[in-house]
Amino acid sequence: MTFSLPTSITQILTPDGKLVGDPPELPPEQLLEFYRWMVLGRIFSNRMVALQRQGRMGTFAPLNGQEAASVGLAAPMQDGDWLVGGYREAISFFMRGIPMVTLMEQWGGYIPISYSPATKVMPIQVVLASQMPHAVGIAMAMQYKKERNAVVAVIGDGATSEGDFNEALNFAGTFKAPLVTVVQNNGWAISVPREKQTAAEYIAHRGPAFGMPGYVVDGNDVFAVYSAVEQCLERARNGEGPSIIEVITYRMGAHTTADDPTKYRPSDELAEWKPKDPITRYTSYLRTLGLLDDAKAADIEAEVRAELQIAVERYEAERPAQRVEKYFDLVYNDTPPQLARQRDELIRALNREQ
Amino acid sequence: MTFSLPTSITQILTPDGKLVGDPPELPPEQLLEFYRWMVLGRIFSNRMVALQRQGRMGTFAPLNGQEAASVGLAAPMQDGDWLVGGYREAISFFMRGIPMVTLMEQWGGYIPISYSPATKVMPIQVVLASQMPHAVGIAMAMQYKKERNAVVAVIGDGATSEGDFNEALNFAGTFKAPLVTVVQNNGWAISVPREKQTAAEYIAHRGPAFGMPGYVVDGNDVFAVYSAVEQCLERARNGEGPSIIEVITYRMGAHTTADDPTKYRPSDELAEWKPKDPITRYTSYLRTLGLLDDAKAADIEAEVRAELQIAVERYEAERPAQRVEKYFDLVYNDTPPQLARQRDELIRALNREQ
Amino acid sequence: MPKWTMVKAINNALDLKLAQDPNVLIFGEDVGKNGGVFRVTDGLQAKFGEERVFDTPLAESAIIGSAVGMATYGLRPVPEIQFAGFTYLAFHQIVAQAARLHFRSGGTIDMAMVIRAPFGGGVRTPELHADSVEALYMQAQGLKVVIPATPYDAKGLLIAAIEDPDPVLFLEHMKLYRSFRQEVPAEHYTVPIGKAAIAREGSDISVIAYGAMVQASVKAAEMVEQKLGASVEVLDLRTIAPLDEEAIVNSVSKTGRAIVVQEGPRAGGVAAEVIAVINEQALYSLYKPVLRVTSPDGPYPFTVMEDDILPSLDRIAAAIETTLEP
Amino acid sequence: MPKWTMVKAINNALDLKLAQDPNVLIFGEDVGKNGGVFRVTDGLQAKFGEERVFDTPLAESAIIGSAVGMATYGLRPVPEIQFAGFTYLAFHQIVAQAARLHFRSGGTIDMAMVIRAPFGGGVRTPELHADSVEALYMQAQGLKVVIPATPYDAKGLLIAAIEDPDPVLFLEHMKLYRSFRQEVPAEHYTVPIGKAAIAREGSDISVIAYGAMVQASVKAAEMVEQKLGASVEVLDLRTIAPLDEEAIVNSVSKTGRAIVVQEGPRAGGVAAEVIAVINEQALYSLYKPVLRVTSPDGPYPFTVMEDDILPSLDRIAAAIETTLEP
Ligand SMILES: Cc1ncc(C[n+]2csc(CCOP(=O)(O)OP(=O)(O)O)c2C)c(N)n1
Ligand SMILES: Cc1ncc(C[n+]2csc(CCOP(=O)(O)OP(=O)(O)O)c2C)c(N)n1
Ligand SMILES: [Mg+2]
Ligand SMILES: [Mg+2]
Repeated sequence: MTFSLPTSITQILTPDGKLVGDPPELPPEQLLEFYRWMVLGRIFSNRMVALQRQGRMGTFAPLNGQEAASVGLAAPMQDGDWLVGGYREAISFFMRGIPMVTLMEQWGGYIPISYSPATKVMPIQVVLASQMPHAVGIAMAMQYKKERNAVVAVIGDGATSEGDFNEALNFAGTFKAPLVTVVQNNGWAISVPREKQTAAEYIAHRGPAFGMPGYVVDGNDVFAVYSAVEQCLERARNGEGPSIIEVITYRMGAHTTADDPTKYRPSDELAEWKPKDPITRYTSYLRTLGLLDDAKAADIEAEVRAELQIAVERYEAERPAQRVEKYFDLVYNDTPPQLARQRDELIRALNREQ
Repeated sequence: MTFSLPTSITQILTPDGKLVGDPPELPPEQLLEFYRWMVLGRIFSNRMVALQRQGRMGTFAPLNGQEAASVGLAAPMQDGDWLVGGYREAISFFMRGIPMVTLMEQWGGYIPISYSPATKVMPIQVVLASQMPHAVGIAMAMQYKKERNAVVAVIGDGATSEGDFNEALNFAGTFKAPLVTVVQNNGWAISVPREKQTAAEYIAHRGPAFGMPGYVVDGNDVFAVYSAVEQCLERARNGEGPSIIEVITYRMGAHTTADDPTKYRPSDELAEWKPKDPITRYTSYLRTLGLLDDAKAADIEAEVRAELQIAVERYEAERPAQRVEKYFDLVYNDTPPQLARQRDELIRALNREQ
Repeated sequence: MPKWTMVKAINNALDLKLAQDPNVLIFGEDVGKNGGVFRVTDGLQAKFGEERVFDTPLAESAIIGSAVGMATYGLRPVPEIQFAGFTYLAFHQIVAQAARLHFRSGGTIDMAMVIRAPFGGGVRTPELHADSVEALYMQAQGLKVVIPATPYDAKGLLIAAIEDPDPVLFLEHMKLYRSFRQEVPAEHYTVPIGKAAIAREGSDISVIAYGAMVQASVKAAEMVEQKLGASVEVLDLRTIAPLDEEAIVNSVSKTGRAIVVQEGPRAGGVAAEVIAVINEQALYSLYKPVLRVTSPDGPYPFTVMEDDILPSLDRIAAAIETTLEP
Repeated sequence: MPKWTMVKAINNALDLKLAQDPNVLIFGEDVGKNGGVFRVTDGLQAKFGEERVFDTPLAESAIIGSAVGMATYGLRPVPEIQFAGFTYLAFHQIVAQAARLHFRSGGTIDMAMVIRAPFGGGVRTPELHADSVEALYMQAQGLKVVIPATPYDAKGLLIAAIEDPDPVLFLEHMKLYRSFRQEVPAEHYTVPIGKAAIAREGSDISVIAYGAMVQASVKAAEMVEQKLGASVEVLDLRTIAPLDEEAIVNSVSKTGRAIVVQEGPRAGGVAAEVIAVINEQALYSLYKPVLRVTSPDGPYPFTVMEDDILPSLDRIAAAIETTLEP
């Protein structure tokens, strides 16, 4: 069977908050939840950048601009589903149950102690595209266990040029693995624009090439992302195989706190994307619906800030006084004798140095 | 620009030797040359298998069934073009000027001394798909030097699942490198059938996914292969970028002399492909044209056998009495002191052992 | 007790574990109907079905990467890489993903998997098929590297590897696959990972080896014993990472002399680490430098030269004799 | 003479070679307009154009693989891998293609290329960015591995590497990029590949190091000299493969005592090979075992622990003192 190449970008909610398609049927509380997550994401991101500037946090990759995509890809997931994400997916991680403090620990350079298979979220790893075959393996395991679950894998536009991305898609297609791949096309891979990453018009064209459908949606439109991911998850659960969704969005900030986009990015580009901001348009929509007003928005923001503040305090106060012993416990399940000896020697030396 | 997905297999010469399309305009001598190369290829392949059985040759990968594809892909190449092939491309190698004895040396486990950049053929290497980025690099070098040349890269159906294949196509597309990729889809990757290699209907669907045209042609039809490759080479030379051609053919023999296809291959499959034999159909065509008759065919066969015989004799008689010294000269351009010491010690030890 | 080749012993270990543990899956290139290019997985797909034993597309990185995902999910994948030289294509997934996910996850995710791959010289394979890769993977902390030298050990070590919660690279020397038979119990047993074995006891010199070099060393030891009457010990490392340092130090402390025999090239090989261990923990026992018998520092050669390049009985024996000199 | 950081010295070497040789091309991720994530290639695209200095898609294997093709064609590619830990993704193209094509082609094709990559600990980078990879590539016969410790050497070694007909992996320690300045001639010069340098002369003990550990060793040497009055030599290996065995043996033969300082984990590291060389060629000069000061045998740690794990001045000094004991 041959799938056709997507030729346009699906949109449900326009930048000025108007519907041009059918939004997913969701109760008002959930619509507000989406809003809350987006706001939380942006506030979290800004706070992490501030912490980094103050020397209280390691290098961080801001997510500003990609909030709708992150919410839209995580929201339709169900209990048994797994999320295998990149480093810019904080919101999706939180929505799937990872505590804020875990990502603070991770970006802060601590052992991220609150990951576990029980959260059904793969720990962030930074090697581009390497997570993709993991996602396929998890999906194959679900299939083997005859469970009606699926995996959502997230990857950046730049990372799709890696061999592992393509090998993984081909595996997924061949084994009909229950996998939904979301490409967060934010226009840039550090300083390399999307046009220099591949000559194909859409990255989603990779879908048909590997025997699966490919879709392109407006990534700043939470409904478009949600609907596409929901349909693809359903397809995956029904044993109909994998699919790929390219979401077109924009990285509004720097690549990371170590990056200076003024070195390479045309200054008018940001101005062009500003009016397409995912939060602005969603806010307009909710206001039109009467679900949100200034007071409600202020409440939500205050609530989110309070939650974040607690996490920051926990990160800074409780953050494990990590002794290097813990390091040695993590290499193997049973520490081999030479490593135990190295541990003892090192600890003796460190004690001596103090 | 988006290229469309190929949906059918282009054929010019049917299995019973009838034209169903426009054959390339070629002089009779060249038509006969094609025949000669195909016959030479099959006889070479059979002889190599026989030599292997007699313990006079290493493991060999027979090419039977793929003669038309090999001739068709090499014939339209021009002087400055490079060939980057797989291990089953003996005919193309010979057509591009590699002596028969070179491949005998290589399969026989000797240093293949007659390769050189002057031949414009990359030495055979066996790691699947690894040659693809090399082909792209050569094409990029031609582009950088503003030369009107191109590269033909050849790869098997199985190898297209490797990351390197996909990374290379994406590079080629992005840089508009003058590259023509020919996928020799012979139905099998050792014991793994094409259907288990990818869920896409055609491997050539990878083309549009990487921003280049993809074509599917009958690989047992030398005209279809020739025409497709010629057009794509022209395109490449004109600076219009790369393309990919999937040629549908069949591996009539074992994967290599170390393989036993009866373990995994349905017995009726070979019977099905037998009537599609590339040499049979081309012979019928030439006979209809009046270019070939029994006497002429016998002459060509005798000539080819004589040529092969000379190569075998050269391989066996002259084949370098390879002393291990030569090994040490090949590691670096200048042998480092420890390697020189290792060489001297080893040679002393080997002399002692004699 | 049946007398089995190493191929049969490994096949039997896989068979037992497939039967015993539904989480064990075997996959790779040509491991299904074809039973592997060396017939190591012969009959397993027919017996356990395509869901348990299956062929994959040709993509080494995805083979290991998908195994990482399966292990994360609690399965015990046993992927095969058709030849160890092709693990280079999956290098990242092996050393930075499989080996480190336990670490990265703060110890919450186990990477119970066994990567099987044939390797080794002397059997006239093309480029890269024969590469000795163990010293590379010795540097992949979190990964264990096991190389059996006998059919008995192959079965017991493989079962132990599959039952290990940490990832194991299990390297099978092609020359040993069918070179000799040994009595192997048909039932389940394990040989401990991380423990060397004394392949031959002796008191005058320690010959430290692994893989196909164990047998060669034993033969060379016999030659030297006959010639000089010296008592030569041969230590079979069996696990390359983590090394059994205690066994190395015990043997050398006893004999005071040692050589290390390694099939791969010299620079940065396993022998160097063994010598560093001896230097650190048994230097004062040494009468003589520890010689290395290895291939030279070049790529695995064209097949016509491989017998010249590989450590020969004579070279091993000569090194033993030199080291025995007072 | 200008006083330059290592970043500036490398940038200048690239600039000179681009100007001098039209076959030199620089490419990789973010090396163009952005000038590299460490600004090593800053200004080069503006000066030499997009044809000479360009960004590629994100694909390490294709970056090296295409360089192999370019070198085959006679160009002198200087690809950058953004961090040495990501060379794992190009491992096969480096060790089995770039390093072996000269060999495979019977010596007819040269692989003149330089793969540049930053690495090294102590600068709070995420996972894999800091990995010490040199001991892996030490095993890639046909490849040369160079690690400069000073701005002067960085420029001279890089020019030598670009002019070398064989492939060179050129590893740049991130901590050294801007940690100090040194007088560096503005014109063309080379520092020979394969030759170690005495960073500090001494007669009582040899401290063998490379990369960022050279400076640390020099400081530790000063501490010990002040404390004990001992004369400590520091040898900077500069080239990891092929090792300058002569320089190692000469120094140790002179001093009779040695330690090896290495930033990466212990097992299978460069220090093991150095010790094996000493054992083979200078054992009888040794008064004491050669100690290794290294990171422990685990992955490069989370950043809050990196200073604990890396060899510290105190640990180096302590090892020198222990080895100096009679
Ligand atoms: C294999 C690999 N190569 C290079 C890098 C360095 N790097 C980190 S992020 C990045 C750009 C990624 O771009 P993209 O995939 O579009 O994701 P985005 O950052 O835009 O979300 C690069 C080159 C890396 N982490 N891994
Ligand atoms: C990277 C790599 N993996 C595995 C192999 C072993 N191997 C050699 S040929 C082959 C099958 C290749 O199939 P295909 O690409 O279709 O080419 P064909 O042999 O059919 O011409 C395999 C698995 C290899 N040489 N390289
Ligand atoms: Mg991006
Ligand atoms: Mg094939």
